[in-house]
Formats: sequence, C-alpha cells, structure tokens
Amino acid sequence: MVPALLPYKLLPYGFRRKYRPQRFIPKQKDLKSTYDVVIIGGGGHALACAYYLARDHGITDVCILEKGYLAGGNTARNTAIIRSNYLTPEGVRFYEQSLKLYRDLSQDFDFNILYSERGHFTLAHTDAAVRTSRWRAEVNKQLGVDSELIFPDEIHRLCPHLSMSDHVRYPILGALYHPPGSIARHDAVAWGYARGATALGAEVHQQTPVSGILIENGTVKGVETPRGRVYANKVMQAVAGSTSVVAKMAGFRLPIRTIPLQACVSVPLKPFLDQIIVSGSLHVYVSQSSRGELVMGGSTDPYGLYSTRSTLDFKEGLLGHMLELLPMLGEVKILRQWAGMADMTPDFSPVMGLTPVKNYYIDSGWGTWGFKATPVCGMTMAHTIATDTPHDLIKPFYLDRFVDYAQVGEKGAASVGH
Amino acid sequence: MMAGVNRLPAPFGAWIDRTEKIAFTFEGKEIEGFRGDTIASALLANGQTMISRSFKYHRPRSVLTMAGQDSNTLVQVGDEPNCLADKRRIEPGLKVEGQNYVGSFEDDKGRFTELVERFLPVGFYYKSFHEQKTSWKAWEPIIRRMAGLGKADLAADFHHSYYDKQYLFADVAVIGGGPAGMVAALAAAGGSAEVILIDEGAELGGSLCYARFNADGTHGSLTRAELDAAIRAKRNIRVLDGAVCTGLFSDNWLPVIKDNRLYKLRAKAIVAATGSIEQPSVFRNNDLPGVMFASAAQRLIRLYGVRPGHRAVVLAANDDGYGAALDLLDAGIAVTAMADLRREVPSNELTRSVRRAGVEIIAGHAIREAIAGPGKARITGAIAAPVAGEGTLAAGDRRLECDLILMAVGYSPAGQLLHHAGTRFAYDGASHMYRPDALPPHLFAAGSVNQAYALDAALADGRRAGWLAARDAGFSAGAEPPAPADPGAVGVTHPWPIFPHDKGMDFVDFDEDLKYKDLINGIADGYDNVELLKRYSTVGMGPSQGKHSAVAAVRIVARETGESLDRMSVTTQRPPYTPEKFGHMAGRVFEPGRRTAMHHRHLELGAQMMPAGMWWRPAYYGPKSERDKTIPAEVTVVRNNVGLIDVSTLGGLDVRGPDAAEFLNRMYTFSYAKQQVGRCRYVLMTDNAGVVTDDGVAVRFHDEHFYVTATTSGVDVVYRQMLWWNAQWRLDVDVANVTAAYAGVNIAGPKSRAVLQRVCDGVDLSAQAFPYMGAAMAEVAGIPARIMRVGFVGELGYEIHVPASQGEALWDALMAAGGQEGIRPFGVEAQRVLRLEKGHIIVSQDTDGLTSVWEADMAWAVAKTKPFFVGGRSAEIQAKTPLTRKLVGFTMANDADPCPEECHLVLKGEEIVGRVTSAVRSPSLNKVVGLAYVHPSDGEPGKQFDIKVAGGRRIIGVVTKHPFYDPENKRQEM
Amino acid sequence: MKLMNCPLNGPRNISEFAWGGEVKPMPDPATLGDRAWGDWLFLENNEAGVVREWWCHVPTSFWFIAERNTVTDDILRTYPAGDIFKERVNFAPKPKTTGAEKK
Amino acid sequence: MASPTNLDPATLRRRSFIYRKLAMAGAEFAEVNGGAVAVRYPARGEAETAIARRMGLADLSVLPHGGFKGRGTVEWLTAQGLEIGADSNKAYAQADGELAARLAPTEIFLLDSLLGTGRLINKLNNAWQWAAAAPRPQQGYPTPRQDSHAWFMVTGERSAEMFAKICGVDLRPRHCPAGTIAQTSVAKMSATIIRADLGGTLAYHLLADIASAEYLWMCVEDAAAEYDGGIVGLAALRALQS
Repeated sequence: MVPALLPYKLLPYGFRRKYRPQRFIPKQKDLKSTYDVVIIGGGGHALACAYYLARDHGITDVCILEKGYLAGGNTARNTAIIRSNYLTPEGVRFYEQSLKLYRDLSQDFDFNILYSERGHFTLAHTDAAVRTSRWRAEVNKQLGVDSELIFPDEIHRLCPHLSMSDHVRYPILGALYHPPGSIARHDAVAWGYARGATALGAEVHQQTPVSGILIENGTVKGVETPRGRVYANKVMQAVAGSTSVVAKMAGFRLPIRTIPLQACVSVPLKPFLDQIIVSGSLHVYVSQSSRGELVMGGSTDPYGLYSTRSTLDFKEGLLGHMLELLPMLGEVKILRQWAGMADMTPDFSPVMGLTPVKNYYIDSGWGTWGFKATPVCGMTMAHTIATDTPHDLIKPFYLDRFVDYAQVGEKGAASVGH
Repeated sequence: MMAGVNRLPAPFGAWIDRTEKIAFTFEGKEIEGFRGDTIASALLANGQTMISRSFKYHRPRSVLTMAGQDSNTLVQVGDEPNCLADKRRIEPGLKVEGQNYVGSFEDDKGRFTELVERFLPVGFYYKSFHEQKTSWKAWEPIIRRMAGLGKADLAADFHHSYYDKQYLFADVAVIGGGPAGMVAALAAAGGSAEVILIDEGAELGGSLCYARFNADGTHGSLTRAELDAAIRAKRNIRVLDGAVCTGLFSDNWLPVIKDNRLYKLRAKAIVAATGSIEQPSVFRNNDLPGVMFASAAQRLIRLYGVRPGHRAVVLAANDDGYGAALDLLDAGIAVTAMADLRREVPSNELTRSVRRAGVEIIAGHAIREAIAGPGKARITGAIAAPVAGEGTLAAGDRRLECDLILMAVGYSPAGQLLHHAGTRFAYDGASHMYRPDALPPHLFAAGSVNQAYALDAALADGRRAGWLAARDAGFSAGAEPPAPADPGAVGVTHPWPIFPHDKGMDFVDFDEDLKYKDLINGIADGYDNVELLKRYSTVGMGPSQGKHSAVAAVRIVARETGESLDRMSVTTQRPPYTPEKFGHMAGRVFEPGRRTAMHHRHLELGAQMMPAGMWWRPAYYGPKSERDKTIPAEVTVVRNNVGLIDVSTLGGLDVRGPDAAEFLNRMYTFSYAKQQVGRCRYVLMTDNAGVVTDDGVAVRFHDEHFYVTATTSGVDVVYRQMLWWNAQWRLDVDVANVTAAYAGVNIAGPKSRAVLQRVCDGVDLSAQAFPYMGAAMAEVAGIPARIMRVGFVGELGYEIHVPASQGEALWDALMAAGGQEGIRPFGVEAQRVLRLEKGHIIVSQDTDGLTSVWEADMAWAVAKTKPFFVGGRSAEIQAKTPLTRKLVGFTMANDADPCPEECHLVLKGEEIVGRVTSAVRSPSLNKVVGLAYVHPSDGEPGKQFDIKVAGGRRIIGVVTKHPFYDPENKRQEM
Repeated sequence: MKLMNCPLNGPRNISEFAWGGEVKPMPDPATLGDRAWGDWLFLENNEAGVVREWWCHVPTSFWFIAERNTVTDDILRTYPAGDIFKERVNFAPKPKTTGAEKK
Repeated sequence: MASPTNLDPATLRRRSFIYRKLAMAGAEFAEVNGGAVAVRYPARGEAETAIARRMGLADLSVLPHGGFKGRGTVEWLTAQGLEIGADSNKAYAQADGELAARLAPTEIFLLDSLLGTGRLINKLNNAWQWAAAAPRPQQGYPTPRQDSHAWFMVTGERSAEMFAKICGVDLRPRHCPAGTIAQTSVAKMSATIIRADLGGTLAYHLLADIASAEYLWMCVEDAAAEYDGGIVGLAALRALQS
C-alpha cells in the first residue's frame, strides 16, 4: 500500500544522469501502398479505434492519416468533461461504457491521463428544466448510473460558491447531480491511445491529408493522399469538423451541420471550484483544471462555419452569465480563448457505423460530446470494422434513423451539454 | 522629494508626480510611492525586489519587462488575483500581496520543490501517480493544491465594480502610440478621416518615452513632444491612452479596455503599430531578481525614476544595449562590463560613447550564469564566458560583480493582434525574426511589428501605413509615402541567445518554470512539433502566453528536428493579447424581462412571480409558506365561483388578407377554410419533421382576418416561421405579432358570466347568443376588447384581450365587478391543475422534441384531406410506422398511492417505455390524475402500467379516458 | 463581430441576425417518395465553401438570403428572398386516399 | 403618491407601463389621449430644458402612435393625404408635425406630434375599414402600435454617446441625419430609434416592446447617469421644439 503511494516511477529520472526518453509518438515511417485498415483522421477517436482494433481484434496493419498534427483538432480543443448522465437510454448506456473505460485508462496506458472525479451539476433555472433534470435522473438511475435531482439547499451545501439568489432572472431551482462526472487531460488521452496503437503496429502519418476516396462498385478500395494512393480493405472516417467534407468524397451526405464551439480559460487561480457546473438556461459551463485555470464554455455559435476563429461576443455572453452564477469572479481574468468545430445532428446523437459505401465506416455527429465518447467510440468502431456489423451499443445511432423517423432524442437535455 | 531608497532625482521619472505621495501596503508592510507609480516601480524604489513567486519552483521573481508582458510580477491586489504589478498604478490604501506561496512570502515552503526538481521531469504528472488507483487518489489533491496562482475572493457574493461597455466607430484605428503609431495616426488624419489612436502608456510615445536613440539621449523625447503636439492639434484624432486593445476580430472589431469600460471599436481600416517584445537570453538563473530586459531598466529609470540596481552587467547583441548602458551611467549606476554576443562590436555613436565612459566591452561573450544571492532574492554577480558556437560556451569564465543584468539580445514582433486577424508570419533569415507576411484586407502593420526598427524607418513606415489605411477607408490625401529604404531590422536580434547550463535553472519559459532540458526532453519523448511540444510541456501556456518563450521554443524544436525555421511558425496566438477581466467582458447585465400590464397589481396582491419564457407570470397569490394551500384554494374558486387569470403573455398573431385561411391551412394541422366568422377553432402546429411544436386558438373576426394565439414561449418562433414560410409561398397574407399589444385575462368559473355582464354593455353573453367557442369584438368597461369563449380550465369562461395600455384598467374593473361574487385571481399553478383535470396537454411539457401527433393521440386535430400542411408529409410517413409510445390519461390503481412527479418513468418490466408528463392530486376530484407516455399496447382505457416513483418504488397507473373532470364538458358550455 | 449587410436595414452587427440554414427549396411533397422526402428533410450539404442561406434580421423579422463562404466567413452578397422566390406556391389537392389515413 | 398633482394616472384607462416610476420621480401629470403624461418634475433643481439639452429622457407612451402594414399601405396612406418618401428606414414629417416612419416598403409607424391631439392617427384609424366584398382593394392593415410599443424620447448633445453604451448602431449626428431610422437592438431588446431633433437639440425617439418598458427605462437611466442625464417632462420637450 505505502510503496504504491509513492511516485516511484519518477525515481529513475532523478537518479539517472541522462534523460531516458519514452518515445510516445514514433518517428514517421514511409507510407505503404496497402493497409488492412485506413483511418481518416488522427484525433482521439481514430487513435482509440486503432488501439482497440489491435488489442481486441488483432488487426494491426492500420494506417492513421492526419492532415495536421496528432490530436490537434477537436481533441485538442475540448474542455475535457466526462459524464454519462444522458437523457435517452441509448445515450446513457453508451456513455456509461465510455466512463467505465475512462476510469481504467491510466492503468491501461501506464500513463496518467489525470482522470479526476469532480461531480457534475446541471443547474435548472425553470420548471421545464427541473422536469428535464428529473427525467434524466430517473433514466440514469434505472440504468444504474449515479444521478439525482437535488434542490437549492443541497446545491448550496455542495457548491457553496454558487449564487442562490432568487431575485435574478435565472434563479437556481434545482440541479441534476451526477457524482461520477469527471475531467481528464484531453491531450494525454490521445497520446496514450497513440502510444498503445503504435506499439501494437499501427502507423500514424501526420501532415497527410486525404484528398480523395477510391470506390469501386459501391465498395471502398482506398484513399488518395498527396503522398500517394493508399489501398485498404476497410476505411473509417473520424474527422469531427470535416465530416461532411470527407463524406462528400465518399459520395454521401449526412444530417450534420458544422458549427463552431468556443471555449476559454482564466488565468490560473488557487483551486476553489471542485465541481463541474453547467447551466443550460445561462449557456455556461465551468470547471477548474488541474492547472488552476477555470475552463469555460457555452453553447455552439449561432451559425455554421468551418473555422476555429474566436469571437468577442462569445466571451461577452459567456462571462456575463458566468457572473450571474459566480458573481465574485468579476476581477478574475481570461487568459485565452479558442474554438473547435462541432458536427451537430438534429437529435444531438451521433451518427456511427455502416455507410452507403461498403467497407466504409463512419464515426461522426459528435456535436459537443466527442471527448467523453472517445474510448467507447474506439471500442465500438473497432468491433464494427472488424466484424462489419455495428456494435450493439451503437446500433441506435445508425445513419438511416432519420429517414426511419427513429431519432434518439438527446436534444432535450442539451441546450448546453458538456 | 524622494520616496524610496532607490528613487532617482528628476528629470528621471517622467510618469510620476512627485508632489503627490501615495501609501499602500505590500504583504502588510506600508509602502510609499508617487502618483503615477506602478506597484512594481514603487516596490523597487523602496528596495522590495522580490515581487512574486514562480509557478512550479516558487523561485523569487521580480521585474522582467516593466511593460506588463510577463508574469514575473503577478500579485494579488485586494480581491483581484493575478494583477500585473508593473502595469497597475498605485492608489491610496491598495492592499497588495504576493501569490502562490506556502507559509509566508519571504519564507515560502513551496520553494523546496526545486530540491526535487530532478525527479519532476517534463510531463512528470503523466508519467507517474497512476500505478494504482490509490496512488492517484492520494496524489491528486496534493498536485491540485499546488496549482494556480492568485486567489478568487470567495467571500464576496456581489460584483466588485461597475463595469460597462461602449461602442466606438472610426475610419482608421491605430493600435499602438509609439513613434510608428503616432505618425500613422497623423498621416491617416491628413484628410477628414476620423482616427482613433489607442495606446497602453500613461502618455503617447512608446519607446520614445524610455529608449535611447542617440548618445545624449534627447532625440526620443524631442521627437515625442513634437508628434504629441501635432496629434493634440488634430481634431479628427481621438486618443485613448491608458487603454489596451486585446483582440482583433472579424470585420475590424476591436475590444479596447480602459479603466472599467470595454470599448468595442469598429474601424474601416486598422494600423497595427504594436511594436515588438524584447526577448531573453537563456542562461542559468536568468529568471532571478536583478535580471531584466534592457528596456525594463530604461522604463524604470526614465518613466518612474527608479534605480533598478547599483552595479550592472549588460548583455548585448545589439546597439540598444549600449543605449541602456548609457542610461544606467546617467542614472549613476555603475556598469561593470558589457558582454556582447557579437564577435565584432560595431563602432557607432552609442558604442563609442560607452567605450568613452570607460566601460569594458567584452566582445563574443555570453552570460553563462547569474550568481544567486542568499535566498535567491537577488543576484550578486554574473559569469561571462566566450561564445564557442551556437549555444555553446568555451572555457574562460569571468566573474563580474553586479546586482543587475540587463538583456538586450533581440526582439520579436508583438504580432498577437495580427495573428488574431489571420496574418501569416514568415521567418526572415536576415533579421532572425518572424515578420508579418500576408496581411488580411483593411489591416496594415507599421513600425517594429513590421520590422521597421530604426527610428527613422519606424516613422516612415508609420506614415506609409497611416496613409494606406486612410485610403482603404475611403480618404485619399496626397501621394503615397514611400516605404522606409532600410528598416534597420538586421542586427537587432541574435539568432541563438540560448546557453543551456549543466546545472539547469536556465529558463526558456518563466511563467511555467520550463528549463532548456524540459523542452529537449519533451522533443525526445516524441512531441517534436511545436504545437505538440506546447501541449506536452506547457511552454507558452502561462499567463504571458509565450510572449518570451514562443520564439525560443521554435528555435529549439527546429534545431532538434533539423527542420528549417522558414518552414515553421510560432504556435497560434489566441485572444486576448493580455488578460481581460470577467467584469469587463460582462459589463452591465442586459437581461430583458417582460412584464404584463397587470404586473404591479399582481405584486400588490402578493403574487409569487415565476419566469415563463421572457415573461414574469404569477405562479400563485400568497406567501411561499402557504403554497400548498393556496393553489387548491385558487382551483376551488374557479370551479365553484369565479377566478381571474392574467393571460397577457399568450402569443397573439393577426393574420390578415385574402389568403389568411389558406395560410392557416398550411401552417396548422386543422382546417380553417370553412371556419365561421365569430368562432374559435383549435390550432396545432407541427414542424416539417412532424413534431408537435405549438398550439393555440384561431379566432375568425373577418373573412380575411384570423387572430391566432400561440404559447407564451413559442410565439416568437411561430411568428418567425410563418414569415419564413411565406417568404417562399408568397401568399397574399400579412402576419403581425401583436402579443405585446394585447393584455389578456381569462375570467373563469360558473359566475363569470354574471361578473362580466356587469361591465359589458351591449353584448348579449347568453349561451345562445355567445356560445362556447364564440368570439366577438366588444367593449368591456369601456375598453375595446376581443372576447372569446375559450379557456383551458373547463368552466364557463371568457378570454378578454384589450389594448395593453388599458390592461391594468381592465383588471381593476373586473376585480371590482366581481367583488360581490368573491372573485379571486389565480395563477399559473392553479391553471395547470385545472387544465390537467380536463386532460388538456401543454405543448413542451406533455410533448417533447420528438412527439408526433400520433404519439400525442391528437389524430382528431389533423385534417386528412388538405393538400398540404407543414409536417403533413412526415406525419403520413410516421403513421405508417408502428407507434413506440402513446400519451394517455391515467389515474392510480390504488388511491393511497402517492402522486407521481412529472418525469417519473413508466416501465414495462425493466424497460423504460415512457414517463409521466403531468400529474396532480386533483382538488376537484380528490384523486390523482395525470398524463403519461405508455407502451402502445397499454394505451387503451383500463390498462395498467408501472410507474417508478421516488425511492424506486413502483406504483400502478390505470389508463383513464379524459377529461377527468366533467367528462361531458357541460360546464364550459353552460 | 461580423457585419452583415441586411437588404432592408443596411450593415449591422451579425448578432442582430438569426441563421436559417441553407436555402433548399421544398420539392413537391405529394409526388416525392418517403425516402426522398426524408433525405431532403434531414440531409445537409453542409458545404465548405460558398452557400446560399436564409438569414433573419431579428429586430424587423425580415428574412432574406445571403451568399456566404463557410470557410472564410466572408459574406459575398445579400438580397431579398423575393429575388429567388418569385411565384406563389400552390399545392395540388390530395388524391382521395392518403398515407395518413392508413394509420 | 409622491406626485404633487391631483391627477392620478391610475384614474385613467390608458396607462403608461412605467407611470409608477414617473410618479416616484415626482412627475406632474396631465391628461393626453386618455392617459396621463408626465409634463414636468417640479421638484427638480435645474431647468428641465437644460437637462434635456444635455441628456434627457422622457416617456411619451400615452401619446398617440399607431401604424399600418401590409400590401397597399403606402398607397392607401398617400391617398389619405400623407406624404411618404420612397426610402425605407426614413421618417417623413407630416403637415402638423406627425411622423410617418417607413419601417419597410409596406410598413408605416405613425407618431403624433408632441401636442398629442391624435388628429391624424384617429382620422386614419377611423377611415380604415374592411371593404365590403372580395376582391378587396389593397389598403394595408392597421397595427396596434399604440399598445405594442412604449415611446420614449432621448434628447440632448450627449444622447448619441449614451446610445453608444446600449446600441451598436452609429447614431452620431454626422452619421445619422435627421429622419434616419435604426431598427436594431438596444440593451438586448429589439427597438426602433428615429432621429428627430427638437429645435436645435439633438433628439431621438426610442420605440420598443411595451412589456419591457420598465427594463429599458432603467437601462437608459443607468447609461445616462454618466452624462448627468435626467428625466424630463413633455413640457421641456415642447419648449425645445418651439
């Protein structure tokens, strides 16, 4: 017990004269002309998929093609919240599996992803929001997920800094409390998967965009890149923010609109906010990172755009509302703002699994929730690719559910869902 | 007057007013400074060198830039954390404290982390603590405690200060009031263009205020005075000094912060004359108090009259270091030696003057190490060594006595704002700096941010940029000024001022306490791309966002990976340029709330108000403690007597024109072509996907005029959708949203007719003349009114809509008229109960984001033979698919069971098949009634289903036909 | 803050406008198959490039069309909806039996 | 009630949504158009015209205002004798000082003069009626602007600066000639601003959702405080105009 408490892994660093690097991302190799599986995109989902393809299905001849740098898209831009308190049973089961995988990732990777259980509070400021919170709590509990609807006294006890005034436009009437809600170091998740996948044989090729997709008789054959043509038996795309653009190369359209999602952090403060706080009515969420920064965001931008530009109005709106929740933070400062691109679906559930093109698979429609789904996406997509059959957990998220009028209505829980 | 041991006499200290002393405290000690002093200048003047503790190792830190560009002087000022002590001006009584220490500021226990520094390699937290869940559980709180810098003031539960915002407009905005910016503003204002010049300083001038451009040091101030006078004389230049522009957003949108205000400036064209940021040399202990930029020392001396040290060594790689040495000498500070990285020191006015002053110039030498004094609170010397090659030093150390080391080894353009706008930067192999390459439209760069380093070049560049910006904004005057012939950028920045030390503490990033080897090791771990290295090592992620570390990091990555600097760029610079307070971003809280005409009457009657969309509505009338009694009492009054509810918030739309009926046919599920004038009809709206989105009543007042109601929170969307559809259909119809124009009440209950008749002359309210679902325009209490015999509550009742400005008068009249019947106002809560007793749905409570008309069991509201209605095509398809749930009325199988709460689940076995959407113990029926989604196989009256209630208990609901109350609807038709 | 040139009100901060998505005129629902209807309704081009979109100036509830580059966010052109939708749209009466009755 | 006058606004049917605030500020009311308008604030130390020249705020909500919209509106109003120019977002002065604000090609917002006689607006409201049988002539439709919109007036040389704190449109006199209309967002509400100087004094009508009148009034008061702004009565406005 005691030795395990000591960070003994750090001892060699101190005692060795020379730094012994642990190479996480292997040096780039030459691009082969054929692979078993090509994964378009080098973010968390793609890397996780490669990892589980190798670990669970023995498929190691996998090539990950990333147009920029490793995990530099939405994986690098999200606010790293993990939770499973969804509204639909389909969503709850899926994200609960993700959360379970997350809990063991540091151990699996031998690499600390700084997974930190903080407790997640979705504040309700209207009767309707209280109802939705109860709905989510009831669905969660029925499926074994720890969630509860709590009321102002309890909220005040657990989050003493929140303004509980009822003389405001959005008084806090209740909250969905989800104790397992967590944060983690987003980059570390991707790096862990990258190391795991590459150690088992997968190749990561950065700065290698896909410029075309080879399809013969409705079956995918490979992809085009500036570094040459790459053939593959199976191809998956996991390119949040460019989903429709890549799918268009494969010849199909999706129920997706791509909309920027912005976030910002404060200058580091001594830790005071242990919880993750979300307010749908106020379009705000906030948590405090392991560096002491307040990590904050809101809802998606008001219109579609393929750009990660930032706006001033985002900050104005966000901080105005932030001070309604935490009025004492007026003198705290914003350090940096940025944006990612969210692929929004009509029902706020993902689009995963098979596509109209044979042997071409898709992992998309993550909206604002891609990070928390990373492990389960990797696991279920690996299964789907290996067996050419959608994993049970993702069957409800099939593309044709829209024309079948069988949507998975997660939207009710998600005016701002982080 | 000379407050402070290190205060220099006038004329040093151009920005301080020695006639006004100001006292404040630092760590509880009283400190005295002058008006105009910053916290840092006042502290240094009083011999308080250490100002803050570093992030990781808690090393003492002091002034580095004296320009607010670093985080070495972050302090806590009262309730404000992370305040830049070198920018923040002192005020009487200011309470300043150090940050990030354990124990006391002077005796910080946190400094012992440095002892175990070897065990904490780059990314150490990824590499350990995770072996077992127990380990991370134990260490996480410890690591978390170490995080952060300043403290939020948690005791406060209010906004600290009054912050507001203002829009500004300019033809040309010039950002930066240094020489280039001043000239740019003048050039831009040559015609009639309106120019705004934004500068951070207490006065315009930038480097003209503190730098030395010639041997006698007069050139800067004379130029400044001349330009300043010219600017003040221009009526079309507005100067915003003491203001910082923190970002450059789409379409020339600039946030400018000054005092407690955020200005939002829209300019037609922009000149960025933001200058450049001096860059450090990397050597051991380069972070300790006493090591600072040459420009920082010059600012201290010239602007604040503060002696930065007593004996200095100047490390130079350009002439500016010599200018600084002359400033030191003028201020009576000894200069032990100049170490110059260059093998050959050019001979010019400045270098010759330094030589003439008897200062030894050691060419081809770098600083290997600064010698730390006791407690590292101040350096006590420097070790200079000959430069052997790029980043390597040869033997031949020389110890130089000093308590001050100035670094003048080069610059990097302050290109943050240009970055925000998407400017590409390219590495210039001749100047060894990144320079703006392709500028976006309407944006111009001038001065040292644009590589114009020599003063004459900066002035010429400013003139050119100002002229171009004015032309871009539509104001041409005279001929285009030429670009400077020689910008003078070559020779000011050394390509490799980085000299790692075996024993470390050679900082590349002061904010994050990152040493040279941390970057090298991170690259070795595979993070060999600047962006990846930034994320892994956190280089450039601290409060100064890489202003001093980004370029060094690129140089190091380039060398380690063998990549050319031409092909690399610094990491993306994101807004803000400098940290912005939440208060500034928030400003005044603009949160409109809508109040009905009767709002104050409700308050006078003791109503508890609740938000409903944008509106405030009475929930019930009486104290909160009486809620459970009040609501049933309000219900009972309506059932037995007469009640009055404010329904002003209900949406109202006038739909007029020859195509009015056709338009409603398309927008709603029902059919309206044959609706009689003077009659009401239910409206149900679905969206194109067949989802129920709104409902209300359509009243036909004229063949071509329907008055349509919509839900309180839905009407704005309904209105916008109607206009959107008709923008495509082009029917001859006019739609007006008249929601706010009408105040409305519903007077309901068996005695409502009697009360209304009393104030309603000339209208026959009898059941025959004015039947249920009838409507008329008439006068009520002398007020023109739209009267409709509709209601949600299932009693005889009248909805009366009157001009909003007369709504209060209507309320007064009805309350007075109903006095003898004991009329009583009722609120939203009672109405919810009453409607549920009647089994009426509330759209968005009893429906959700996917509910179809079939699921809601509202097939009766769908006209089957219309050519088209929005959602109709989807409804057809949905009708062919088997239902997965159905909305039904229910009561409890067992009377003793508790009333389920809204959103308790309906289960079939363990499977979730639906939920309770509304439920209440009916005061009128004294039993539970409700609505719920159940499995379609359980959808017929009499079927039983499981409801999981609080505590996981299951109770049994019985599907029951509604209305629960008055099933034949006789009461509303009385 | 982007500027949007409203055909009625002139250049305004884009915060005064609401985005209405891509202009995709509705095909005749009476003749369209179920699958084709669903595709039209739910699938998006989500083009990375110049698109024709609906925008509404909120203070005046004025709908118009903008051509915008969804990569650069440049707004190339704005014009009243009437420039595209010129004719009154009529729907043919329904044949006697419809899907809705086969519930 | 703090008002020194005997006229209690609550005795009249038409009431401004902020009459309580005006009364608290010490307003003296007079009856206009069936409602009580704040004419002056006798307790003020400074002349109200001086305040109004600097930065004044007045509530004219009970004064007659109205409008018409829909196809045929402008043709019908022209036939009724109004003079309406071709440009939208321009306000056109009528013979007796009324304003016909053209919000859109087929939409007119009518503001009475400061006398508030209602002569023109009442005449038009009475004149408009449904024609007997279809096809009916195109004549627009009346809109209930009297009740949908609160009507404030913002006056004085600092008023443009004040607006810059709550409205993103450039209303500085040089950039916003007399008669210019801005339909925009003010303090996060939709609002219509019309520049209509009073004599030589810069002034704007501010028209916005009646249900948010109290909110907007407080926002303007807050923004105006910096410029020593104050509430003024109708009398001061009339004085400036003449």
